[in-house]
Amino acid sequence: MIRSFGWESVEFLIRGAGWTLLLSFMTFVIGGCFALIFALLRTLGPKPVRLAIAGFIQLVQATPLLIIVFLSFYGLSFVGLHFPPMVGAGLSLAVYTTVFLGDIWRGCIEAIPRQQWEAADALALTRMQQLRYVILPQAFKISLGPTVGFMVQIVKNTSVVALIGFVELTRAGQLLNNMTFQPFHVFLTVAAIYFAICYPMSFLSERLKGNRHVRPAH
Amino acid sequence: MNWFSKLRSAALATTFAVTAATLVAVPAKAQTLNEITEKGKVTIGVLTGIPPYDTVDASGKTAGFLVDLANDVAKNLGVKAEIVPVNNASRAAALESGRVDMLIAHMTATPERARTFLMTNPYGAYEMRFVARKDMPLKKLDDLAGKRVSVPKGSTQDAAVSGFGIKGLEVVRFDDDALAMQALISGQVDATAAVAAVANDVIKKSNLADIEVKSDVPIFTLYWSMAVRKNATELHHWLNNYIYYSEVSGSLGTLHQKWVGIPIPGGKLPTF
Amino acid sequence: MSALHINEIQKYFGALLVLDGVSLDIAQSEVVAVIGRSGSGKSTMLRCINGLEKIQAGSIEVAGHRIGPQGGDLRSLRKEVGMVFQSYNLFPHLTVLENVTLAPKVVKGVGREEAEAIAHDVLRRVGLAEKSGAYSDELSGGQQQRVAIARSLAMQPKVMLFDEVTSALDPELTGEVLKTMEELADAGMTMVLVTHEMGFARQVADRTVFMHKGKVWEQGPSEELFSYPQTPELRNFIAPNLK
Amino acid sequence: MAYQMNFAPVMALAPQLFEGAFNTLILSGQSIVAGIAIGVVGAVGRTEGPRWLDRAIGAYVELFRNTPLLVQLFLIFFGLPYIGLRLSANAAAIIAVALNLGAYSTEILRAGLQAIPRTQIEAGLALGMSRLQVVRYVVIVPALRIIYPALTGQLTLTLLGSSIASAISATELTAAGARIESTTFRSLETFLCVAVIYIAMTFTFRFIYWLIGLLLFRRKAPPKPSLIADISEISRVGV
Repeated sequence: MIRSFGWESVEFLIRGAGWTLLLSFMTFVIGGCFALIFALLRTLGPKPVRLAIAGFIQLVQATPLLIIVFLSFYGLSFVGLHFPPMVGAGLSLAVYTTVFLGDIWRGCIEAIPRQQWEAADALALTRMQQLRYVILPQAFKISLGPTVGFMVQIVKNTSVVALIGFVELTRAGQLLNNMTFQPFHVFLTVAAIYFAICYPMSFLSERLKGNRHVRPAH
Repeated sequence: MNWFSKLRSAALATTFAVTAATLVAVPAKAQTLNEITEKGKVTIGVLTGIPPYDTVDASGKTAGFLVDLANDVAKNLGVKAEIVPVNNASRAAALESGRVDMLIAHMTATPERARTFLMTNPYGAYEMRFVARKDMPLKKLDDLAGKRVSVPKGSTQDAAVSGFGIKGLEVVRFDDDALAMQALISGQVDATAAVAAVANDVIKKSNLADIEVKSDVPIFTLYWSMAVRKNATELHHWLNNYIYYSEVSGSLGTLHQKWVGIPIPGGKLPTF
Repeated sequence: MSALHINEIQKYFGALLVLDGVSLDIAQSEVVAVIGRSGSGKSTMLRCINGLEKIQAGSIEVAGHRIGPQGGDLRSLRKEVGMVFQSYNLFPHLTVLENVTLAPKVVKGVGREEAEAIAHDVLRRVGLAEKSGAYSDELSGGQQQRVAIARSLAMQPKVMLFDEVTSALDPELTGEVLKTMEELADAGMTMVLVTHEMGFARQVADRTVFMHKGKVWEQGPSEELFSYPQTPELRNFIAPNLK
Repeated sequence: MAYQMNFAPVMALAPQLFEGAFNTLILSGQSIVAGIAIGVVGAVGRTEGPRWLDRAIGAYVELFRNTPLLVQLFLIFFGLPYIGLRLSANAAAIIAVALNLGAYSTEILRAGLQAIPRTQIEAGLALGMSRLQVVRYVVIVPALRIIYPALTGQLTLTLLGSSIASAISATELTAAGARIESTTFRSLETFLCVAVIYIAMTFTFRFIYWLIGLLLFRRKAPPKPSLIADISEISRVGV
């Protein structure tokens, strides 16, 4: 058992960071799939669908993540769906990821000038072909920077699942502090680990912004 | 230009996996002993993160009084235990929503809470005491007038300290016991209302020479109950029976002694 | 037999009537220039021809396909009607070669080698054979517009529509694009071009159509129309251009 | 078994929720004023100041944007006393949220400053305006217009992000919710109520931002009320 802050503590925190990364990855993958569907439906879907999705996004974006995670995690249980904590945590965070990433990607799709659709249309491409060969590849390139930037938010925000009993980096820090009562050491180390994960992504995100061959519409 | 179909199949696979997980994950909520036996396991929400009642090792594995107790409950039910760590903020939701079948989570049975859950006879107790710096005089409650006192949010300490009606006393609430204690150690508050065993453990392990548990102002002894959902009356009865038997057989006391280092405070456990 | 037959079409933008019963008949291999002030409906008419805009009344028959107010089989129509835009609209994430081969491959299902052979052929025709590996932001405006023309040509269309294709270009770059178009006209392509280049219309188009207030106001063989405008509106329109 | 909702025990304690909501407004209001002030200083420092200042502010921005607010809060509240700086829970929460917002708003405001073309500034100077006048009459409104969606989005995130402060202080809305939940054990009902109050506050603010935008930019179509309208600003927003 850990008594004071030392090498063993760092090891404990790094293990927590591993869970943070795994959870972030899961969240990104699940949320990303739904976000793509949301983004496409919101730009191309029938009007009632577009409105419903827009409304849902507005509601979720107006609620603190802590509450979203709480309601979606236990909400699933209330309707009789039970998941292992990892999956449950991933799904709850995916709700948040879906609405934000969906909005980001919708922005990227809408940033492609209307004339690109027209030009592809005039070349007799079907709607799906236009999307697949002309719009999405360009939107994808524009979205790289913001997407990686948003992944930083995901990593940082996984800390709220401590609420539902999942021990990731922040919760590991809290537990460690409960044992050692050396908050300065503990949380400084926690912050350093987050920074080590997030800063390279932030840097990459900035780099990816000035992408060649694609310019968003103004 | 293969990526599009890859993406499509990835999306499909995820949808499929999520659906599959949904279908697999359904049977969890058990209400009767039969249901638990059929399921072959009982899911128990256990409060974690409060030494010395429990510890976490470097790999993140939890062990402690409540975990051992939960495992013993499962053993006596003749099924496997699935331990779900909960905290103050999530324990009620975990039980209410059916994520867990019961809670062993340091909960005091208040009439208000008992309107929502069935609370069992107590399986343990804690002595609540004020903890403060050695140089702070604390002989009677009124010595706390104008002081800042930290408590775990929504705990019975919270209710008690807020209810004393001491003039000018400011109650500062934190997420859990450890943060409330932390606030005292780092000097943000003048005192904390804490579980005596927890406070003594912290003082000993962290060599906090200038802090002590004030023994002149005993606040009270509060008992902990397990909780089950309203309609799980059979399980509730069984748990009362279990608690009675483990107390008289001595196994409960042994377990408490092993982790906390003292007998269960307050002598014989009450029943209701 | 006419290659393009427009019959009494009407087009509204909201409550605004922008095409007010336009009819036009264009023969095989004919080159028709459409002129008029901005807002006269000339670009809208062109966009109606390949279904980028819906019409509310009348009908259009082009290359054997029919569009009415209910729409029509736009997909197969567009396979045979090429369109070039004012703002080029090249796909910036694709190379010149990929821009040109995309539609043949995806729409017609032509194999890669064959599509590339076609692409090299049309790129040679627009004088850009050596630029096939470039991206659009590495080309001048004139070059981009010629690639756009090649991109349409690669679909081997029966009719080509040009929507003010030189308006966004610097004067010194319009020449190369006009030359390409002239070569196309000489090769017998049926072409409809909305243009501000009066000189070019007069010289290359077999016929010129003057549109005004959503109607075909006046039309005739180019030389005749420009030399002897009948209506005061056309006279007013071309007068400053002739200086 | 269908779950039976019972809001009565929560409703009995509703005044606590409203008090919490009020405290959330106070807490985030103070943090926003301080955070925007930091952002203005940071943005001007980064664009106009010497290279070392740009570097220093850049380091601050990256440190705060790449670590979670909760950890920042813990460090400020529990860590600073170890170097002799002791803060009350509310003060620590305001400072943490303000520093966090300051980092994000520095970048947002900087983007606004950089988005104004040099030619606009030169045109102002050529008309004989002073540098300050150029900023006042030429730069501010268009710059604000460009970043308005990102900035208001960030303010909304700040309002919502202040819920993190519930970990150390007990006065804002999420904390009030947690207390009620602990007393009544009606968790779903409590947090649904909390969510509704947050949503109501957020929508009210969005409406106010929209009105301000309308007045400020005198346009029929003000910037979209969506959190993220301009994709080039997306990755600058967060908590």
